[in-house]
Amino acid sequence: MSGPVAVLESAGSSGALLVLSIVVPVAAALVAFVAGGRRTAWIALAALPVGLAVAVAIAAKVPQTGGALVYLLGGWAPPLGVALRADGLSAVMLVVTACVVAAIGVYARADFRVAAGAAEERAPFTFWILLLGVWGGLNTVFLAGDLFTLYVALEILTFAAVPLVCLDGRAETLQAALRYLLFALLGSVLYLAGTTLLYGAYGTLDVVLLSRLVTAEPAVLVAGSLMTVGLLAKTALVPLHLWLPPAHAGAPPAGSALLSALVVKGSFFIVVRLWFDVMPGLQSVAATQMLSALGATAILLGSVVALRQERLKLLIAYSTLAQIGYLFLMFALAYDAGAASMLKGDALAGGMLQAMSHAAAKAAMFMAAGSIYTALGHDRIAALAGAGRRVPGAVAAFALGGLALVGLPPSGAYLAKELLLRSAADTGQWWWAVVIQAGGAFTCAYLLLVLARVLGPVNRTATADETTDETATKRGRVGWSQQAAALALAACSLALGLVDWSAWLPVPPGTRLSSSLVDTIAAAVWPVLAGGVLAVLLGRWTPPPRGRLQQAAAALGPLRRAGVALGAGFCRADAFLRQWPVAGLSLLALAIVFGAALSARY
Amino acid sequence: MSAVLDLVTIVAVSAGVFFFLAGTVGLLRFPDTLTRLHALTKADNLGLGLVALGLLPQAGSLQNGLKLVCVWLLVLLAGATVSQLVAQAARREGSSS
Amino acid sequence: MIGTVGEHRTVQRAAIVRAVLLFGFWTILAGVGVADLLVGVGVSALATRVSLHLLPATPRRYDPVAAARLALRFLRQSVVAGLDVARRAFDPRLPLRPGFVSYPARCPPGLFRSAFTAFTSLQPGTLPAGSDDGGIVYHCLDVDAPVVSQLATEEVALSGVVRHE
Amino acid sequence: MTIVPALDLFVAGVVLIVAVWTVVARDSSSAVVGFVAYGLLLALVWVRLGAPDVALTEAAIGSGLTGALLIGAAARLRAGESSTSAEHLGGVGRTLVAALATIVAAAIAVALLSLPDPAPSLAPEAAANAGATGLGNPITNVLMAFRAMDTMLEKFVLVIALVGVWSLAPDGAWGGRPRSYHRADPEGALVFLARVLPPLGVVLGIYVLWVSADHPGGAFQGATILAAMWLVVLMAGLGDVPEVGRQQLRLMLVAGPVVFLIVGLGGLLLGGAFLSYPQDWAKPVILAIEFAMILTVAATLALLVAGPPERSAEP
Amino acid sequence: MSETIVFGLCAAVVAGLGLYGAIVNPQPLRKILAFNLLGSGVFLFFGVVARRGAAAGFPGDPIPQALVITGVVVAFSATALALALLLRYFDATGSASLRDGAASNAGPESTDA
Amino acid sequence: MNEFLTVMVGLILALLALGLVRVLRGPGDADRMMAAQLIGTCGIAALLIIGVIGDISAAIDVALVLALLATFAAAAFAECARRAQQPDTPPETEGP
Repeated sequence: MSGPVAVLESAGSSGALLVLSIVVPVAAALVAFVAGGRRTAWIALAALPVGLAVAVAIAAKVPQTGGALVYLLGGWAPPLGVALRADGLSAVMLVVTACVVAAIGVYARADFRVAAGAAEERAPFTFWILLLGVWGGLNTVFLAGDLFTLYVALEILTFAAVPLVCLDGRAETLQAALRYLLFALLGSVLYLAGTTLLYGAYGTLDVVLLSRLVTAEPAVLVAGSLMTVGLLAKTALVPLHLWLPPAHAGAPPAGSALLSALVVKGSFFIVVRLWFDVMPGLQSVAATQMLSALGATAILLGSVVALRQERLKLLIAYSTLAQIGYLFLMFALAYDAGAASMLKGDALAGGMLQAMSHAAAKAAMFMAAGSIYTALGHDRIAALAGAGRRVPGAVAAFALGGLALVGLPPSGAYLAKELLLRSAADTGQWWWAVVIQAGGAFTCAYLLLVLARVLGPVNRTATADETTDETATKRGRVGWSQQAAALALAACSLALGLVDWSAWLPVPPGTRLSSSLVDTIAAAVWPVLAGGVLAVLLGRWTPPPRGRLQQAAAALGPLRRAGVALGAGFCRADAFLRQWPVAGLSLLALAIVFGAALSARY
Repeated sequence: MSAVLDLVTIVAVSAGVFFFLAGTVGLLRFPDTLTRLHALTKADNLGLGLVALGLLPQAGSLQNGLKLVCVWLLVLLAGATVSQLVAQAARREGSSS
Repeated sequence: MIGTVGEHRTVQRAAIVRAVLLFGFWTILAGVGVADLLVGVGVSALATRVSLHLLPATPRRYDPVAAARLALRFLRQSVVAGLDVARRAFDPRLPLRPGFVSYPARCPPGLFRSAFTAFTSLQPGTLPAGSDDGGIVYHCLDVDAPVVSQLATEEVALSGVVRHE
Repeated sequence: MTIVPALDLFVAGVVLIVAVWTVVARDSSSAVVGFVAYGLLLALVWVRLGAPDVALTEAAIGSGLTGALLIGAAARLRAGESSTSAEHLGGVGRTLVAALATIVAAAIAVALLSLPDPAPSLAPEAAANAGATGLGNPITNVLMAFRAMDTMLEKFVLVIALVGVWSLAPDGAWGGRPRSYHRADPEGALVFLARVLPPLGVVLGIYVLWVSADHPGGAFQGATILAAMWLVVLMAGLGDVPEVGRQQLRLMLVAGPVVFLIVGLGGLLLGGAFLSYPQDWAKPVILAIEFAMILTVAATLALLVAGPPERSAEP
Repeated sequence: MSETIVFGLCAAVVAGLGLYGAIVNPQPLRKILAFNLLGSGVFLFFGVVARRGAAAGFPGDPIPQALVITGVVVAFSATALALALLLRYFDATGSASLRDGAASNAGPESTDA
Repeated sequence: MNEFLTVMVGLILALLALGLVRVLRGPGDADRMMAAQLIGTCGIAALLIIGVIGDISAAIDVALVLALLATFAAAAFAECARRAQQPDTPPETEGP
């Protein structure tokens, strides 16, 4: 007992910040629930800066502690009690979450407004409370040092996220929400089953205590595979992604931003905790390679299907699918076969940085897509021309967010890519370097596809004419604050590479972009070119009726036909995988294969 | 003394189980829903009453004994009302089909 | 509720009776420690309020002697009912003549009738299965048995407990 | 005592029979009834496992409220049941799923059986620290002191779930009442039950809370009983669900977690830790929180069962 | 300690049944039911683990037992939310099938809102 | 004594299982509604005896709760079955 207590010592008054970062959203949600009417939104908006300040304060404190900021709830030390812990990873995730939530709050103010004197309305009331619920759940996920508390936090996250999907009450979104909830529940029960086994083996669920105790026993291996697969189901890693595209595409823009940028990161974060903190020494080459291979599949499938989408929001949702895959590449890179352990180094830093960049960029893109939808009355990609004039800020945010995701310097994703590539080179796993680069190129492809439409000339095709009549009534005005919020987030994502992360992430001090112009251009050019080629080959576009381009298109003919056939094949594969029984089977099969892969070493 | 009490327990619980048996046999043998309901309500309530009676000597304290009686009374109340609800449903089913 | 003095007294009396009964239930459950009893007072007051809300007091008097006699009768009848079912169930010939009998209850629809049906649902051979105009429909295991007269006896026994003022 | 292990086999056997029925039954309502039966039987298992607190919870929630929810849903869905031939798995698929599920279950079983013996346990530590609260029931100690954070968050889960359920209301009905039960036969058995049973349920429910200080019980289990009693009254038509827009109702729905939070922050401000209790007052403070909680939780549970508002508020 | 073996196996079978039902049964209501079964199987694991840890005069380790109580509450909330969603979906479409979702995004052609 | 009681519990549980199988097979709702009642009697009896065998006095409290809530489940089922069969009851009026 003496060992843990010494390490688990609470860090004085600054530890109370950890409590506050959970209490602020929770208390705000409760008070907003009682207040009702217009006051709900005010309370939520008032909580945003407070929570952001707390998060920043935590992030400022963490580097001074050397390791982690710890708080013992009720004064009870683990294993009997529950501790809150903020290490570097938690701190940066807290800050990013607070920023993104704040931007979403600003954006949603226009969408979920209750007029003065009007009665309380359903959608605004529930949206604001659920926003606070998601935030509280996420903060708990980042801070909780106990696997069961993490379970409760995950469920808060899920219960707050699911109703956001069907806030508009349409049948499709209700169905999407139901599928999401059911599959997520399956995932969380598997996670819970794993925690039981761990408790049964070691008599504690505390992350730090467990990390000292775990050895390769059958119970731990089964627990590890069940928990991992359960969390993957909640993160929607291919092939467990059946719920994600309709749910993320169907929610209102602010909801989509929240779901895509943050909610999936909650379960992802727990996977990271599990693999890097709880059982780093139990992983095997087979398991890590498999996890990253799933990530690579997700990149390929998500990107190709994204290229085939007709609607902007679905395209972004599939892009999320691909980006989730990208996050899992770090697992193979972080595994050190020599030490037979997961190393907290460049790969982990790269992965987390990518998660943060994606959070900011994807939220910006969904918000921008929402503005575009409002401005045009639809989000069909083929008829997006003219959006640039109506909502320039949103289009700029979309473009900047997209570029940040592609990994153009000085974006966080660029730095992340550098770190991952460095780690691939260090460990000699060149094939992951290929996947990393391909991921950037694919991202660029669907970005180009959209931007070409948006910035292209108006009224070129017949569909555009039809839609203008049919959707004219649905058009609305987009306020500047919405566009500014999206733009700010996109800019943040783009600037993340300029920060020195060494205080929080496991990278050597001074690791940041020293962007010389030549490097920048070199890094920018080739993904754009590759992306352009991919977009032309695989994308959904109709050849222009006149001009030189037509000849070029004709020359491309056979290649293009092959590309289209390939795309259709991927779409069919995606549809197949997204059937409930298939996804369920995949879930079981993955659990078994992971179990086998984990025990393969012994 | 305790031998007498044990004997009470054995006799009463055995009798209770006998009535449970009667109830189940009725449930299996009786031809329609309503007659089966008779079997269930009448025999099982008595069975539970006898089991509770038989456990009284083993209850350990007066309080627990009284609680046992309360359990039986609650089950009786439940049986009395629920059996009527079931009977009404069965009669509706019978008349509608 | 326009409270005349009589009504007020009715409510008061019902409240006291119920509170005592509920308090008795509480002491059976929680025991007789000082803190237990203190909390019990509050709880039985609350439960009595609930009870008075759901089941408004009526000017009735209950005869404890008749009630005790009824309880004994009930116990005996329960045993008879159980034995009756057991006899029919174990008999290889399965002596059943099931059917419906309508019993023209004297009591009007209301709480008393509900209590009556609840009571008779545990009696041998009878099972209330709803009502038709004026009467209660009973399902019987043996339609040839003197069901109606038996039920009439029960009704008298039960109404002996309750006296309307 | 040689025969006692056979008892466990019996209990497990019956539980499994009903569980299998729940999965394979042809129509949903009989599967649901099977599940209710399963939940009630599980209480036996929990008693055998030496966990009467959990047995109470399982009896109250697992079959009682969950059962009522599922039964209501099955009745409403009955009309649409025939149209669901979708996502049906063929024989091969079923066999494959069955095989994989068996492997997973077997792996879990092996893992469970391979757990170390003697098992690691926090029971001694929980016993050693019981003095800090003065409560005799170790589970209440865990829920209200050692792991109070989980309990607080769990209350928040309930509130969020309720907001989620309410968010499914039609826009016009916002602020109104949940779907009503049709008025029952005023002289029927259900009304009789609803007039007689709830007072007893109130006493029993609060008893379950009160006893939890030193014996098996709990605020949550008590609240479940109260919620069930309220639902009986609603089903019998003796009362109506309140309008969800009413501020008093909302206040009641958050009172429990808010009191919990305030006490927690009070502990922080008074120099202790978040969710720590004053040294000599721990027991009364915990009981006070539990009393505040019981009404909140009972109302929340009942409204979760009642569903989203579907009747618009009175003009 | 034989009860831990018996109920441990029982819990594993229940969990397996729940997994099977959740994947195979086409109706959402049955999936919800199966999820509850799966959940109760997992709670039984906790019960077995708790029982194995019986010590200090307690019939079981109180920590996992308390975790089960919290877990049951969370599972109940999940069931309530899922059923409310299902009923709303049923009211909106008159069907309780989740099939259309699988179809509606099969090809991008059919995703028109 | 425990051996005797154990045998009795075994018998009760076997009868319960038999009865449940019969009751759950239907054919009508009314048959299935009896399941709750069956458990309300057989199950509680088994629970009470198990409590005596294991010397767990809280088993009686569990039995009380079970009795109360088995009633509740059965009542809910009856009410839902009634509503499913008579969907066209006249609109409700305010309760007293």
